[in-house]
Amino acid sequence: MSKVTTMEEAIKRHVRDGDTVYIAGFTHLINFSAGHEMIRQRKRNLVLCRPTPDLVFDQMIAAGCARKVVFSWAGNPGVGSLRCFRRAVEHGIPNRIEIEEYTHFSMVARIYAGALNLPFMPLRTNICSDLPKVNRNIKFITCPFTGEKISVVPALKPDVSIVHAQRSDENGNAQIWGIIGDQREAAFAAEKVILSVEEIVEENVIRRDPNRTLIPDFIVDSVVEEPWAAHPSYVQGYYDRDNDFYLEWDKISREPELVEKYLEEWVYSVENRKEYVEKLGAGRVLKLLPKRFYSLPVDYGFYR
Amino acid sequence: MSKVTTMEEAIKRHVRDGDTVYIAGFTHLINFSAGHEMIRQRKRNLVLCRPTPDLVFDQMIAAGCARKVVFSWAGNPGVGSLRCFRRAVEHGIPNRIEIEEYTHFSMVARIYAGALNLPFMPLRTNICSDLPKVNRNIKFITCPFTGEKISVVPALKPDVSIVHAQRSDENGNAQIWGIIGDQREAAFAAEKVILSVEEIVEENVIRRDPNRTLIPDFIVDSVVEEPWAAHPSYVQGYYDRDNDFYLEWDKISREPELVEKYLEEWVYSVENRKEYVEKLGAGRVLKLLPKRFYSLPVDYGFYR
Amino acid sequence: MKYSRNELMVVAAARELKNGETVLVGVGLPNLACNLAKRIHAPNLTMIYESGVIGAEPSRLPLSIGDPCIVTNSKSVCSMFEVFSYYLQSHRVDVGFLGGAQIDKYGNINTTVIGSYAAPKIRLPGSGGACDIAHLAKRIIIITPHQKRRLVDKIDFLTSPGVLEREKLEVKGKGGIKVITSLGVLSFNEKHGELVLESIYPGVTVEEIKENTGWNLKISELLKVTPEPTTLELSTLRSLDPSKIYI
Amino acid sequence: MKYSRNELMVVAAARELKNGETVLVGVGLPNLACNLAKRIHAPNLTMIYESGVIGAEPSRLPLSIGDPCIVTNSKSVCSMFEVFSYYLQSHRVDVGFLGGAQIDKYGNINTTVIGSYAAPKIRLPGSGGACDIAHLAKRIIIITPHQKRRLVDKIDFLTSPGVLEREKLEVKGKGGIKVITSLGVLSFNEKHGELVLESIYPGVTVEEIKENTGWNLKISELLKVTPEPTTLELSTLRSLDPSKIYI
Repeated sequence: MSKVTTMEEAIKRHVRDGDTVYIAGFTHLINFSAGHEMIRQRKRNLVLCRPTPDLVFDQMIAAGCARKVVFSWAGNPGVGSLRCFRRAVEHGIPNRIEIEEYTHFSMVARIYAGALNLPFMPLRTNICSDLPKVNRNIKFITCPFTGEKISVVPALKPDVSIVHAQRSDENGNAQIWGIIGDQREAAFAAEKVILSVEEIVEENVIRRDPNRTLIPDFIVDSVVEEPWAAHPSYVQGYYDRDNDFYLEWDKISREPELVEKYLEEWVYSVENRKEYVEKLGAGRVLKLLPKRFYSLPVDYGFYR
Repeated sequence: MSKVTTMEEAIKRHVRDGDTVYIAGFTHLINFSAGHEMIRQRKRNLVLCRPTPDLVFDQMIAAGCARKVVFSWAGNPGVGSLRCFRRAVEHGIPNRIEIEEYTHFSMVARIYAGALNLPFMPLRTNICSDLPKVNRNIKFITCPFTGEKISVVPALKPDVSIVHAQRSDENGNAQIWGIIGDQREAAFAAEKVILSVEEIVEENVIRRDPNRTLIPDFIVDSVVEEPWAAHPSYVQGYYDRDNDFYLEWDKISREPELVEKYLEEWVYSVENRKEYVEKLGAGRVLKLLPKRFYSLPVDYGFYR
Repeated sequence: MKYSRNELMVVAAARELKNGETVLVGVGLPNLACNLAKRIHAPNLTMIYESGVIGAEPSRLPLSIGDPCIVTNSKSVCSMFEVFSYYLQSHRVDVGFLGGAQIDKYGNINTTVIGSYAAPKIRLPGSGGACDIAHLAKRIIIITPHQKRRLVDKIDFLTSPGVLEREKLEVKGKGGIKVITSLGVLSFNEKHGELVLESIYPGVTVEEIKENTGWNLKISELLKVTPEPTTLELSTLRSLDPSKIYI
Repeated sequence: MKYSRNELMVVAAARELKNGETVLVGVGLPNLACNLAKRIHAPNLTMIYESGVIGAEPSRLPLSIGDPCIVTNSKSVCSMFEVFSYYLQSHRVDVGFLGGAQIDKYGNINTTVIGSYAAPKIRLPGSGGACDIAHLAKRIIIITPHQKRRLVDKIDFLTSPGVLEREKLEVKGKGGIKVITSLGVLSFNEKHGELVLESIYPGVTVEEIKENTGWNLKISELLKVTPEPTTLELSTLRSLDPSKIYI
């Protein structure tokens, strides 16, 4: 049975209200398409996890999907404040959300531990900070070899992880280049994995460069061919970050009415990502295309 | 000042008697050239570390370089017994050696912890085994989150690590494909790093595919352009494992006299790797070349 | 078609593998068993090597678990630490193959030393990944020649845990170990609390098996005769090892 | 050539970087400082981004620490966990850049919350990598506008440790923190046990600085006037940010 499906179907099948959902991507390959689909399907009471909530979680929080956010840096990257997140934390609008907060290293160590099926990861941070005072999940142990004090954080095992990659085959063997971020850990740590890709390619393309495959097929539950899934974030070699939108969101997100209007126009009234890209228009899309810049092939050798 | 030097010079400069030396490579990219150079320079009292001692340590043990071996599987891979190692362990020939023994996972977790500057790594093995009884470095702790018992092993931080890669630039930005093994961890864990490569390439070749670079220049101390450094092991895309030699060693290593003769002929009487390859002869060398099998280029995009 | 007992041993091992499973392959007989299963009834078997290769499709018979032929045309390659942690430790390996110099009635394995550890009679290669696999793979298949010196009452050193020890672990290994020998198949029996003879190769007698086992081997009430290799199984197996290196 | 205080702030930060060092770059002013240093006196500065990019040579001014322009033509890319563990945790980062909403006389930084944590007046973005960098980089450079509300007597929340806290850590941070403001440079003084004014920008008075500092700032006995930017520094800096986004 083929794993290839639509984003609508994948979200419907794998994401239940109340789930712990991890959308991977450090600035790069952020799956806005999946975020919008969860908003459209009015998913509720989600525990949303990523190091940087970014605009994707800001929008989901504004749409009332979240009951809790697990994160390490909640800002609009390169722009400023994450206003819907702040409104929820400071004023409970549209609903109160719980927060669970870490340093970047601690947050990625948690998802790493989840991926490796370790109950915890040790790491050399958190010792001189108030963060452990407000987050009981940040603990300290004594190294049994050196006697030194070291921080530990527990594994994070999402119910669903949503990752995006440049390409995969139909079974979900995914190749990623550029900033890897937390895509691989997110996939390995989760119960269910939704993978979307810019392009589905022949298995043969993947097998010609196995060292580039970060996610193997048998841990992937659904594969969605979803070009421009990451907009306004970006995909290395495919399109640039739409920085104008990040700036625009800074204005939109100041006013709940403007946010509502944005969600109505760009999420609820839009059927899927294809329609969203159509709505962006050719001019905006073309402006975001980089020039080609290819790697050189390497020789794996054929051995008889 | 250029880091590019000869293997002779690199070993002379970085390896002192008594050092803890790690030669990286799981079946692939094993640096026999460095091993032979240490034998030629009559290094003594070394603590030799690798998961699989393989023939390279078997030869170094026979030559009297080792006072201790840290390992997880001491065999002739795909062939059978590692006879010089056994002779030293069972009969103290040519000298008694101490052994410190782990499972594969524990051994690579140790060098991984060293690379990450962690004092220990937790891992889910060793619980039901006699190994912890004979190795005090395998300990158990209680997870502060789940209460479960989990094994821990201490970091391994070699004085010198010796790694081999397909290619690097003159500064030592190294790219590896095929079996990665422990090359990266070995480099990051060590005080000093000797990198040898099949080819030194222009920095530009490296920069066209940064995701392929596993070892960055600033952790490398010496760069040696040493084609066929891994023979009789192999280099993906460059040459095959010389299995005939692995079989031959099984015979040679049965008799100390034959080993002595081998070392005399192929190590002591040979000035460097170039002479060694010349001695192998064109026929043997050509037989080991694979057919070409190239990866496809990927597009990183040029962003303005 | 005539066949050897070693051939049936590989065929019996191949039959244990299910389509869609992930299997941590060893070199030699396990590699033959996996490739055979893949060609006969389990085309979607994912072969993983502890060297870090995932989804290998070797173009020739690999001579070691790090043979370059397993890399070319594979689905993914990762580091050695990664294959043990991302794959094995996270229970993403359904079946692990093991062998051993000594195996007892619980499937406990010794690959470390014959004699005492401090003053060994024979120093064996050691655990390698075996202890890790026995802790973390969901099922274990042990392939071994059926010899009294291998199937022993008491092993000299516990390298890798068997069924009873595995029960204490997260994987819950009860019944998760089968021993495929050159004479028959042993599997865990709840009632007896140990490995019992479950299936016997055509032409082999229970007496012959008992004589070649180092403990008083229990026989299953439902003892079967292992079905002979089919022509397809046999011809496929022989095509996999044309130079008869392993069979 | 005329210059702004912000321009001198970037130039002063650039001068702190030595050739051959590795620096964990932030977006904005730190990025400008690093690129300036690289072009003037530190051609072998290795720029590392917490997004996992090593040895970046950005073709344009990066708009975030994950901008695609820092990847293309870089030396190496790794995962986020790897950059924090292989590089930062293993003390392979010589210099880390930080900023903050509140900074005290020891270089302790708050980027988490103004007011109480449970009921915040202003919820700030949080630590991100800052707490980790403050624990693990060998030296810290803080770039900040010199304002009374930022340079405070008491921070509301300790996100990232300063000089005294760092002393307890493996990195031994004593003296390892400099604060480069829009008016001058503060550095740790052993005698006073806190950050003191070490250098003052041309045209700025000590009174102006004291008025804009939230504690009774001590002045170094060896107070210097920061040398003006050279023509080369200034023209290079301006070419790095032609649209004047940051300066």
